[in-house]
Amino acid sequence: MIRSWTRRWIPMPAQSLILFATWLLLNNTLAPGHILLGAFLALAIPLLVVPMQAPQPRVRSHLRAVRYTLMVLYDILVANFEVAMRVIGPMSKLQPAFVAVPLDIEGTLPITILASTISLTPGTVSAEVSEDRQWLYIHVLHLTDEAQLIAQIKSRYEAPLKEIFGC
Amino acid sequence: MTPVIELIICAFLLLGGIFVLLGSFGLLRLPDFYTRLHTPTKATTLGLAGLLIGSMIYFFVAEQRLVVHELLITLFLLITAPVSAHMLAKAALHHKVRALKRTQGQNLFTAARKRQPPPADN
Amino acid sequence: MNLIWVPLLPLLGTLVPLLTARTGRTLCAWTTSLLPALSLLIVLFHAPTVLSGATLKSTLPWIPALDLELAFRLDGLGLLFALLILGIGLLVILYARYYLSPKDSMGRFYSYLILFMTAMLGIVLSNNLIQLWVFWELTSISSFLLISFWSDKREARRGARMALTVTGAGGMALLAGILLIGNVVGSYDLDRVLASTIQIRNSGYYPAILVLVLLGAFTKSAQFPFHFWLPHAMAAPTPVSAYLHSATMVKAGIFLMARFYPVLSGTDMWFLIVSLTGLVTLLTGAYFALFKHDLKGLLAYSTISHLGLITLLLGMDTKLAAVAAVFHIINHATFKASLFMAAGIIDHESGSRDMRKLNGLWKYMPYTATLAMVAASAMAGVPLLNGFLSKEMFFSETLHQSTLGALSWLVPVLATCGGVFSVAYSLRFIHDVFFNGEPIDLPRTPHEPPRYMKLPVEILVALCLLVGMLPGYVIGDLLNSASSAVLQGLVPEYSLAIWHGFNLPLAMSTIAFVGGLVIYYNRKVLFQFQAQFPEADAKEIFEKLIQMLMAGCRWVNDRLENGSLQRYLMLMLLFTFALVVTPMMALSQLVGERPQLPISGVEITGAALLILGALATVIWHRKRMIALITLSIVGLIVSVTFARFSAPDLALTQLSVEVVTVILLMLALFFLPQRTPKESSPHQMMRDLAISALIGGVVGTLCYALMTRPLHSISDFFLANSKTGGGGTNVVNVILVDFRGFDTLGEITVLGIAALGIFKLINRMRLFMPAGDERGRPWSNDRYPVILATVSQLLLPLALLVSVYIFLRGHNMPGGGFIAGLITAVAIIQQYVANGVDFIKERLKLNYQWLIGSGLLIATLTGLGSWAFGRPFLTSWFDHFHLPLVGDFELASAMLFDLGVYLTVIGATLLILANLGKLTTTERPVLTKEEL
Amino acid sequence: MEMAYALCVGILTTSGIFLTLRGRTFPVVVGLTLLSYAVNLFLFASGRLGIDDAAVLQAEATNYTDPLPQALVLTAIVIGFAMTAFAVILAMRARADLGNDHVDGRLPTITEESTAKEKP
Amino acid sequence: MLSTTIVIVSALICISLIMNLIRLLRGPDLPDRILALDTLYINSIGLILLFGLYKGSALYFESALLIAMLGFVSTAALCKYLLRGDIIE
Amino acid sequence: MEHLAILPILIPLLCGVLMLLPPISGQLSRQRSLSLAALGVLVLITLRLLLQAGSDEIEVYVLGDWQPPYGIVLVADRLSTLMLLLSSVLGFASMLYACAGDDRQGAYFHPLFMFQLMGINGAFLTGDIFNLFVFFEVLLIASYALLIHGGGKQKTRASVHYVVLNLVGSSIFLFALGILYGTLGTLNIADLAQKVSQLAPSEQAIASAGALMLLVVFGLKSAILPLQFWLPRTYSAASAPVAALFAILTKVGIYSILRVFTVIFGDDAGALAQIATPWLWPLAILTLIAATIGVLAASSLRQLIAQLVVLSVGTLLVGLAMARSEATGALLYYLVHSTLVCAGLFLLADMISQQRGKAEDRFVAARRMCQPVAIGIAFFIGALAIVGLPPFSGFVGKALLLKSTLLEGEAAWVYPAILFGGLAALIAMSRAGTTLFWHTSREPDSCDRVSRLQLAAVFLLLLTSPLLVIFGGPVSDFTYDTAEQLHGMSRSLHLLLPGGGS
Ligand code: NA
Ligand code: NA
Repeated sequence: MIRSWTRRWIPMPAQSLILFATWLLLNNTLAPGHILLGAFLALAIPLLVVPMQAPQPRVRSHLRAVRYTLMVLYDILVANFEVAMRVIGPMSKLQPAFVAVPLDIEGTLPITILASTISLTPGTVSAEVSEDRQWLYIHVLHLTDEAQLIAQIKSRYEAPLKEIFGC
Repeated sequence: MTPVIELIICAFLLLGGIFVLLGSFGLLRLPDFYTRLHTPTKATTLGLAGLLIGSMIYFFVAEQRLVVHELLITLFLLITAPVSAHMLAKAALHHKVRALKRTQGQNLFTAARKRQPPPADN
Repeated sequence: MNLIWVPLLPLLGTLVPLLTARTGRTLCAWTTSLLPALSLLIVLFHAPTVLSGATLKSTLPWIPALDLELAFRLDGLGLLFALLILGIGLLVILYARYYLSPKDSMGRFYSYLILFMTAMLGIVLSNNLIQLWVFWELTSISSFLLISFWSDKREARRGARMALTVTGAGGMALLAGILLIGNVVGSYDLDRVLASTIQIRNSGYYPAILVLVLLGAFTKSAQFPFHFWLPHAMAAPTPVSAYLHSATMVKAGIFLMARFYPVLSGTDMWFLIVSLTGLVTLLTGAYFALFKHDLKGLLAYSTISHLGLITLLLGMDTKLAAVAAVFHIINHATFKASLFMAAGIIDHESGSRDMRKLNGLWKYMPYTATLAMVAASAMAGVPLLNGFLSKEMFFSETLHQSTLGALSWLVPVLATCGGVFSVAYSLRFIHDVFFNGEPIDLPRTPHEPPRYMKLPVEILVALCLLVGMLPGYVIGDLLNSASSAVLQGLVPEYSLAIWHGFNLPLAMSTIAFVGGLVIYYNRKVLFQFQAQFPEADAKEIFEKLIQMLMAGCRWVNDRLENGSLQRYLMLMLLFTFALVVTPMMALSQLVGERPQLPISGVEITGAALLILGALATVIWHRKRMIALITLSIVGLIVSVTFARFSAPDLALTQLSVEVVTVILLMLALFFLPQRTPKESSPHQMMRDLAISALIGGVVGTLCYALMTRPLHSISDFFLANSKTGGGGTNVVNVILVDFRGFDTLGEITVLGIAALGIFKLINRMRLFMPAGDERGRPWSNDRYPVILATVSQLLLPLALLVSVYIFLRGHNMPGGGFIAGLITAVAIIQQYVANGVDFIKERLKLNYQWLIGSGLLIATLTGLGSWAFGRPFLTSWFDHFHLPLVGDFELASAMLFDLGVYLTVIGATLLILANLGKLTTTERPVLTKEEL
Repeated sequence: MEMAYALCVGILTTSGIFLTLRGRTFPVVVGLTLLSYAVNLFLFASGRLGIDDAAVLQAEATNYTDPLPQALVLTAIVIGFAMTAFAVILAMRARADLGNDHVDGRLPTITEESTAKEKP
Repeated sequence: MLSTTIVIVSALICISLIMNLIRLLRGPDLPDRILALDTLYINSIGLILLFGLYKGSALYFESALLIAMLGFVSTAALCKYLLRGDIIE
Repeated sequence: MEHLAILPILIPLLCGVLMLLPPISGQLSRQRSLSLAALGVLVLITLRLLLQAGSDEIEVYVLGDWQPPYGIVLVADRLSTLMLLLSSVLGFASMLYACAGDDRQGAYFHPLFMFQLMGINGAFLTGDIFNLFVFFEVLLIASYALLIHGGGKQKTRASVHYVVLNLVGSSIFLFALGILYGTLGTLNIADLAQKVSQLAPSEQAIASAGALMLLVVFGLKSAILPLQFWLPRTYSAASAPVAALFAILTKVGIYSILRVFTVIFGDDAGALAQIATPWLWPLAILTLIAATIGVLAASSLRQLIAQLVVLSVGTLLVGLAMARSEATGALLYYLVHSTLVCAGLFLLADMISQQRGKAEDRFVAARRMCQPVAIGIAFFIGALAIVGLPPFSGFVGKALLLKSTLLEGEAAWVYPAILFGGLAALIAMSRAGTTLFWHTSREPDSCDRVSRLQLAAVFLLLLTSPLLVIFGGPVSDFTYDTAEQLHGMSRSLHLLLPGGGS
């Protein structure tokens, strides 16, 4: 009963939370008026846009999600230093490569997050997803060991994502 | 504003600036489209993050209140940059943009373009 | 009885035949003549007064700015003409009753005829020159209608057009002449003009006035070289010819000369032009009349000749000549009208007007023949008939000429020659038609016409006889009074006696008779002689000339208006340059005294990017996609520039508009060729570049000159009142929604209209759908890339939140309804791009048209709200409130207005893009070779 | 600075007009867009340039950028957008109706010379 | 120190912008140019932020945010154009 | 009643907006009723405004209660109200015609028509130069949309030219406004007039460049010589009621020239006084010559009428060039006349082409019209009026204009140009009439009678012509007083600046 009511009126709780936070961020304030307004918008906007959202798996473990985010942020930092080195370094030593990564996770959102993560992290850019969504093609700036790279992606990113979304 | 804080701000700004520069430098220097795709998505994003954090601290100090909305831009860029890169890569694949000769796994190109699984021998 | 009724009654009378046409032909004729008859009665009622030397006047105000009054005068000249117009007019009405066939629309005919009568009366009774001109042109128009009465005949149409063109041209000249007179005299009042002889003659414009007025008169009166239209006007029904082309309209020119005689004559120029024109016309008319095989053609040329005679008389420098002219006007009207009517009877009863077929009609219609012969004798100037008297006077006046100096003896000689031919063609009219053997295959067997068809002829012929025998009694007073009106003073002594003894004029008449007989007797030789010359048909020549004129104009026009936008644009730009360059030359000091800003590396970089971006767009404009990308740089840098120069609102707006524009351009580019073919030659390129550089140079220079000068503007007011009066600290936004909210209302209306217009354009558009890109690559099959789709969905709420944020802060900080609207629109467009039209269509039930409508409605109603408080449209209201928990906040009507802006922008943008998207989705073809 | 700014405006105008003088709809629209950038910059500059001016009312600020031209430019941008949008779609419509994208709706009679050039 | 840093960083970003432009003009392929444009967008965010810092004004934040948002939309649309021709279908 | 002055803008706006919303948006019959009702009311309101202005009272409507020169004002003086009445009568007749079926040939006809009128009325009313730009754009964008109403290649082709030229024109307009604001620092027309005479010499040159740019812009709208080439094709392509309404678009240009170059750069503008005059003279004469050629070159009735519009523009320009109160009075009379008559003729041309089958309005033999009498009478009136022959209004207008021409220096150019133009029109019109009505190849096989509504619309417009002659006295008095007021305005600017000015 309560659950269905919540579903009806707070269809996207996570987004609502993000929106609420964003509103306060945007306005740089904790004034009561803005908290009210922010809350209102955080509830109203999802109601407006919910029809335009494809159904997505729910986040099962919020804690893991936060951990995953922090890890990715750290990787981004590292990735950038690495790429920076390659840019300055000699071009002739560059060993770019195309790699096909088999995917185990399902659902557009998890795949999207995985692909984005890969793009943001060391020397890889996700270039294409196969039509059956079983393969992710990535371009690697400097490939030393393909199998290791694939294994690393799967263990470091895909596995946690599977846990977060439970799929 | 204490010199230490100023120093921190400057450090962030400089770091940001350098990364932005490196990103663009890579864009100019790297040998093919696919390699060039790496730098803007990463270095530039980080560079901007540096600038944004620097600016955040500055306003925090200057206006004596927490000005965090620069975080939004960072967040936004983090979400969109990989998507842009992905779309560009798709477009490049579709346009059969040549990769550097020594790129490994070029046999995947056709499959990737057609969004098929990789050929069996891979 | 007010004079105004004289033309007014016939004017009303134009409606009568239209109403009574169905009641039967006779009744129609009778009712039609009723009002003109009343008019005639009024004229007759006034006649004694006028004949006694008075001039009647009547004036009503009309258009003071034009000095145009409804002013009528009845003097001797007017009386004479009014009598002719009304008298002969009534006879023509009677005659036409029998002439017209049942097929012809009698109502229309009479209506035109009466209209013409009104016009003529207007001319002769006008006491205001502009009014005179008005009626003058009306005669041309009604004559056009009458000539083209049988409009299914080609010659009727052509003849009418020719008459209208020639007399119309004359009318234009006359108007110019009249305006000049008015300018010189300071009035169009005929009384004042007639009293300003000295002023006009001494003014430098006299030659122009004279030429222009005479052009009007000569064209109307078919004087050489404008005579050619008259014979072709004979395509009209014969009653019309009798009335217009002999008795009245062609006399309008003569009337005009007579009217202006006191003012314009008396100079060498007048005498020379008028008398020579008259003389030439007299001779050519008489000569050509002889050779016409068409009965009406003969009469037409004879008319030309007689009009020449009258003109010649008016061009002579004796007062008696003027009297003779007036006299001949009367005589010619009577005999020529009766002749035309007789010709009409012959045509009507025998079915032909060709004198080579018409022979020996005496046997068939002796009575008509007698009448015609009397009239023709009058025309030839046979004694005891009116023609003789005026011709004698004419001959006598030719002897007193000195205008041509030593060559003045030529005038009587040539006049006699004219007389000779006049006798000859009159003889031919009599002999060739009524005698000269038997008729040759006539369509009908001729017989006498109905009784009342002859009556008008009888009356006119009787007049010829009466005037011829008892001139003093019948016509003396009228002639005297008319002549005195022409001369505006004392009429010289003259005698209207039939017998003046044996004198030189009589000898000239005798020569004319004998000569005429001789010539007619030897006509075969003369006809053969004339046959050597190819007959130049004036109508053909005229038509050809007009055709050539039109073809020439078409040629020029096609060159000028060649349908090339590039040409038009170039002209516009060069014109702009030409206009602007003159003041620019006067700008001695380019740099003003305002201190300039220092320039730093950032700005140099910005400028470099902008310039390179623009140049790249130009250089790569043929590769359209690249041009689009380089265009984006320019757009981006422009918005950064705005940001740099402390205009964040502009930066935001420019940025969002730029992105939407690029998206639109991409949508369009899909259906357009991907490349521009190379069409311009290097020469053209250089030319275009030069023009653009000229304009660009001018604009840049002006910009620089402006920026380096100090400015004192009204802006301080906005800065001072924005917070206190408009309730916002973002002055730009307060200007937009408050100080100049009306502009904004217009601006969003433009946006809404553009969307509607674009909807119309998209509607039923048939597009070329390329199946692959410019290099023939087929499109990717990935319609909605999954990652893009997912992220776009995720971002939508965030984007909406941002737009709300931008909207709410607009009044105090950069932002506002427009930018917020564009952000929302872009966010939704992004959904269209990423997820497709169908996806959105299913999920977003938003009627964009209603959105536009309600946006505009909200904005307008906000403006209207101030009426409730007795304030003008768009007066704003704002206040600060405090609520517990919420705290301080401001409410302003401007926000409501901004909401209207917001909704309109979303509605308009999406109406455009979504419809464009929808259209293409449904019609994507499988694969065609088109446009690869 | 003013010199550089004016130079930019001049070059934008030149580029815009040059493209507007091309014979095909797409370059014309691109040219009009460039021209409208030039117009907006020009109109903005009529309030004179200022770098360190305040954009919104502030207690401590003394110098403000002239707000009126900004408001005018905003209006001009919006109107320009509407007009460009119409022109773009009209270009499509013209292509659809007339079968080519020439601004005159008909292809110019191409001389031998230019076709020869076009082939390679 | 801060102002010097700002000047230096501005210079760095300007150099970046010029490099972006060079890539954009050089291409060689359309994706290269779009990539360069995208980078140009993002780098100009940096420039705008520096304006804000330099003037000590937070008013430029929205411009930066908007460039980030719209730059993405524009890049996505351009890529879709290369892929499908029709960006809204 | 205090808000009367803004109603000519608000009524079309509100009606247009309501037509986009339910319950009116879906139903054509409701749109028609609303349109006609609104236009009827508009005629009454503008008439009332005209009568008010006739008492020499200039009404200044201060929008948003922001006193001029800071806020935007509407100025309802004699000139603007005259133009307003003209536009509403024209609008009413065109709408009447459209309601017979032309409005069904495409979407949004009624709202667009309303917005078009709003733009036109706004341009006439506004006392602010930038607001004038905005209303120009409103009327332009509406005209673009209306031009394509009904579809077809001709319209598309004409639109491309019309739109591109006007877009460049709008750019020039904005350059000019930038210059004017950049030198004079204000936008209110009266305030501009006040400041222009105090301009420093170094800024005079810049300001006059801006002023002359405005001449280009207005010249483009009013189709003066090197800028008129778009007109014939555009007007002859437009659907009849649209073309009829467009008859006033050129007059908006003329009006603007009149307003700007009489009030701002008029006699009292110091060094910038009458800066347009030296240009207007040759342009007027050349426009007349070009139009004369065009008139003789036309091969269809619509083309001919379009060229006659240009001819009338040339005639009006002559009046502008004289830049005297008397000439302006004449010009205004001619303007009223030519607008109504040209509009009527455009409608008439449509009826004629409807009835002549495939030949449409081209000057070739075709089947006989099935209602030659009614249409013929209308044609006769229209032709005489436009050619400038009595008894219809054209002659009064031309004669007034010629009468106000000075003999020294002016008449030698003006007389021949105008009179030859009239003669050419006479030749062309008589050919047109005889060919269209009388040169028939066969009887009509079926009769598509024009509706009464259409006939009523045509006669409503064309019968104004004799009325303008019969009431020529009061009408010309009004236009002469209007001219007087206009030319005196730069000396009584305080009337337009109730706030006192700056
Ligand atoms: Na589409
Ligand atoms: Na022409």
